[in-house]
Amino acid sequence: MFDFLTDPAAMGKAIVWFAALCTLGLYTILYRENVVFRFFEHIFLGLATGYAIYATWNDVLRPRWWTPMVAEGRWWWAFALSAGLLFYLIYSKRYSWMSRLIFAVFFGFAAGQAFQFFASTYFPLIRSAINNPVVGVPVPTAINNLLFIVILVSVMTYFFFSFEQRGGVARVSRMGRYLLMFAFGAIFGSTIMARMSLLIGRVFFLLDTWIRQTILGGA
Amino acid sequence: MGFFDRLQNIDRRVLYLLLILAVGLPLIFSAPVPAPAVLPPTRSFYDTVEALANDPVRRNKLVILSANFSSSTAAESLTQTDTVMRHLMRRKLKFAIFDFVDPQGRELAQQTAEKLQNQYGYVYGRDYVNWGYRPVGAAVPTVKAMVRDIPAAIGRDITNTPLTEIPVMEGVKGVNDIAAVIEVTGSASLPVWIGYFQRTGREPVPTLFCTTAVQGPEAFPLLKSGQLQGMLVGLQGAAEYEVLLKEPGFATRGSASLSYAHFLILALIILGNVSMLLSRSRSSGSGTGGTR
Amino acid sequence: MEHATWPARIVLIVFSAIIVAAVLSAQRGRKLFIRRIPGLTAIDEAVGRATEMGRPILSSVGLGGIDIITLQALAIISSVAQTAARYGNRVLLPIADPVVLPVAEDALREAYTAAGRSDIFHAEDVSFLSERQFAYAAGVAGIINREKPASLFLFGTFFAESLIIAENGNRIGAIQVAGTPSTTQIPFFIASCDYVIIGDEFYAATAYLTRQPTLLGSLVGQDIVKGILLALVVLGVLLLSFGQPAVFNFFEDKNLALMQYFRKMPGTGG
Amino acid sequence: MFRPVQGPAVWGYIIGALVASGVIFFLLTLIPGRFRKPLIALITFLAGLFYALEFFWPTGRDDTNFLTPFIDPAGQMAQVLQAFALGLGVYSLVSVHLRSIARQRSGWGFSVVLFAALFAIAISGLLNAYRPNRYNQNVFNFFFVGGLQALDSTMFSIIAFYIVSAAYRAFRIRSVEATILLSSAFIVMLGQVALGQALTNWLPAEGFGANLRVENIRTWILTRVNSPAVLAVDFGLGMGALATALRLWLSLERGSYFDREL
Repeated sequence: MFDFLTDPAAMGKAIVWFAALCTLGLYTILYRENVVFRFFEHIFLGLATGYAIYATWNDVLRPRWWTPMVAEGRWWWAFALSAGLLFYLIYSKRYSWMSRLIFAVFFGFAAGQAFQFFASTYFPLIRSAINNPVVGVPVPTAINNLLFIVILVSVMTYFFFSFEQRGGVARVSRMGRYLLMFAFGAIFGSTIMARMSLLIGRVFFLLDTWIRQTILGGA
Repeated sequence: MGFFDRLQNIDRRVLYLLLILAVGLPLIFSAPVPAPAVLPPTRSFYDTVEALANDPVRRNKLVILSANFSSSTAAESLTQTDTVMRHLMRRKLKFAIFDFVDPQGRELAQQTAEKLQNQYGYVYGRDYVNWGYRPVGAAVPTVKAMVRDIPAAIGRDITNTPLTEIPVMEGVKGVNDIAAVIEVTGSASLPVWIGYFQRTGREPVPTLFCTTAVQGPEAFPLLKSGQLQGMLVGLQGAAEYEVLLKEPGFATRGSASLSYAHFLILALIILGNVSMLLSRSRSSGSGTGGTR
Repeated sequence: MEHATWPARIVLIVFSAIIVAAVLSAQRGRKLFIRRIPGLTAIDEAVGRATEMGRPILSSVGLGGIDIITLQALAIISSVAQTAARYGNRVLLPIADPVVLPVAEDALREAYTAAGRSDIFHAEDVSFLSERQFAYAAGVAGIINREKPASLFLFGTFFAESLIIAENGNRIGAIQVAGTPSTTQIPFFIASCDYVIIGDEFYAATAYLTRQPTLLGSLVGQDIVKGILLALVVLGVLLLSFGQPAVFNFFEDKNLALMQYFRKMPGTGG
Repeated sequence: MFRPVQGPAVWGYIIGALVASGVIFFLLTLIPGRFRKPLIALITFLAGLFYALEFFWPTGRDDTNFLTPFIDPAGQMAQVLQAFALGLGVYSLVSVHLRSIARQRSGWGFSVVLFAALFAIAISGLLNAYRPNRYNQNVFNFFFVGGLQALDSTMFSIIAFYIVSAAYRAFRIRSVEATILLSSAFIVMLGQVALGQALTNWLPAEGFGANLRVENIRTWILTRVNSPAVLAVDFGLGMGALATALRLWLSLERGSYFDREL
């Protein structure tokens, strides 16, 4: 009865059909909210959580915790379970403060790592920002470099908060805001390409993989 | 409501329909578009891989292919993975798939490798390995640990085999045995490599970036500062790479749809503005005022 | 760098000391000034409109885990909720991170209690949807279309789902106020929302709204550090222009060698 | 003490460790309220100090210091602990939808659908991991490739539609800011697709005229105008992140979450 489950061709078709229905089901929201969308929305929420359970066990807990603890005899990993259970005390009125202990470890880790992150990330950026000499280079380069500094200074000026911005500072700051808008426009334009690529991927799936190959049986 | 007012406020469902046509029709009827111009970040990506393959020492090291994406950006990320992996395989560079953003990444990259391996004579374990997925919350500690001891930091591959028993991992200990990092991502995962791995060895590890078009603009400062040696931006970047490899694939095909979709938006913007200006001049002429 | 170099130690220690000193002095009661962020008035306007229309308010703190951005976003949402509670209005808050959920539920309950309306607070208005980005987006889009909120407040860490949420909000005609430090999403909020708080302003907005000395002090410290950084960059450029690379070399970096290596390689196209 | 144990004896040790944890838990419950916050602050500080010291402490010739060997175990511990947190989300999702089914609230059928999907993919995934065969692989792929991957990429691609309506509506020359936004977006869009690039490919590919090619104008905008602006925002956010880290590390943070009585 379940023979089709081991037949790669039949299974391939089933997967394509399911994927096509999921795709069209979600797209119906573009027309308006409806029962079909709501159905697939809940399938989506369920699959997402179910998959997270599977992947967390298979990729993390099994190889990094269970196997070392049970098969390799590193019994002290049992303490990790107890520590992990502290998270759940957040739902207890009486012991919820203990969940802060485990949050504290993660807050602390994140804070401690910030120094290395800052140095590794911003030192090269600062250096490259300085590497814009405006004298002793060809004129077009000098203009570009000057522009770089002017933009950097004006945008950063916009983001000073601890004093009232008046007069010349206000003018630089307003220019900074305009330059920001220019940059945001560029980001918007670039992003259009990204989103269109994804849509092309989906439409290609519907037209080629689903309609042409699976329904029409074309090669 | 006048004609121009209506052109200013086209129902969004009409826009959506036009978009489907602009994207779909070129896929059905292969519409002619010129080949894309290869931009400098793409070229230096290609040149860096070539340089690695031509270097007698570096070509024997391992490339980390960091598949930090999910199927949601597959149209961009997977196409990039496909074309870059072809290049690695063509130049016989060994690589390890790794992933700390979404477990789908290592799965999708693995599928791509299995699809391509026969064509290029690659064998799992001998020429490439898949280290699997580690949760994003642990990414930084894991990558920091990899600097000194990759087999210990990663432990086992996706088949639950210890890395020390996998042939391709022979002689691979830490950061100094890594030829390059290729980060394929749709999220903000690149800083992990830049911040905690790239400059921890005897010499810096070349880092190549396959990113979605969204994140492209943000990464340009990193090219200038030398933290990135090359970058593919979005589907268009993959199409440019296909031009360099002379192997047209999905990216080249999608390039036409990309062009028409862009022109649709440009046309709509012009239409919206022109009709706004026209209806404005009308209504001020008729004396009703109050235009917005 | 795997370990600190001397310049890194100096810069990090000086910067850290300035920020900590500013925070401590603010906590000891030093009065600090923060300029007003345009767009904050919009918050009251949007709450007021929801009340007039008798429809709920929908807010989101984005996809971030329990970090400072999310906690600051929650502080803004609680202040929105307090105003809303005074008018007897509901605030819906779908959540993406499981760890944020109990914290958010608490924050809203407190806000309603503070306004004296704990009777109209429903714990289920703060609900977990999914950790997965687009499952969350699909869930929020569904809620927006079913509940038809009159205003949306989107504060926190956002990624691509920003536009899915904001366009669905725009379609049902809601007033939308957004604020995020995620640079790539700001353009989309600008296109779809009525008021947007940009980048760094996000930190300033919380400080301005909550008037917490810690945040005000930190903001002043950040301003000083940013000023120093800007001065260093400008000084560095000037010195470099006149052949003096002292500041430039201070921010030494192994990458330069790497760039030169690849320039010399054959076939790299110069 | 911390040596691997072989054979079934390991279970004895594991149970022992769990019992020890229970004792530690009991000791924690004895801590009076006023010592709780300092304890949490201390743990935060120590956890942060580990990474901070490892970074700042001078290193020997092999570029390591006395803390470097502990980086790897810390990494593994972080991975495992983070994984345990997933249950929080599962718990809240399950409880909300179980309640909706139990009370037969409107739309409770959708909650049933949600559970079916959740169990289907989790069970088939685990089956496939422990008993890999073609049958299990196919069932898992059905839900993973056919379902989750398709839904994920569809929801992401839906943004393409929204971006069109947003651009059409927002890109009007109404104000200075909107006009600036529009013009840079317009040029970038033209320069990034082959058809747009074709508009100026009659210009020379080299020399001064090449600067006016639309793809080069786009690159110029992205590298020379966009990058310093983004860099400026980044510098601000970077200082904010450093300040945030310091406030957290030293437990200087105040506000409702941090001020609450414990």
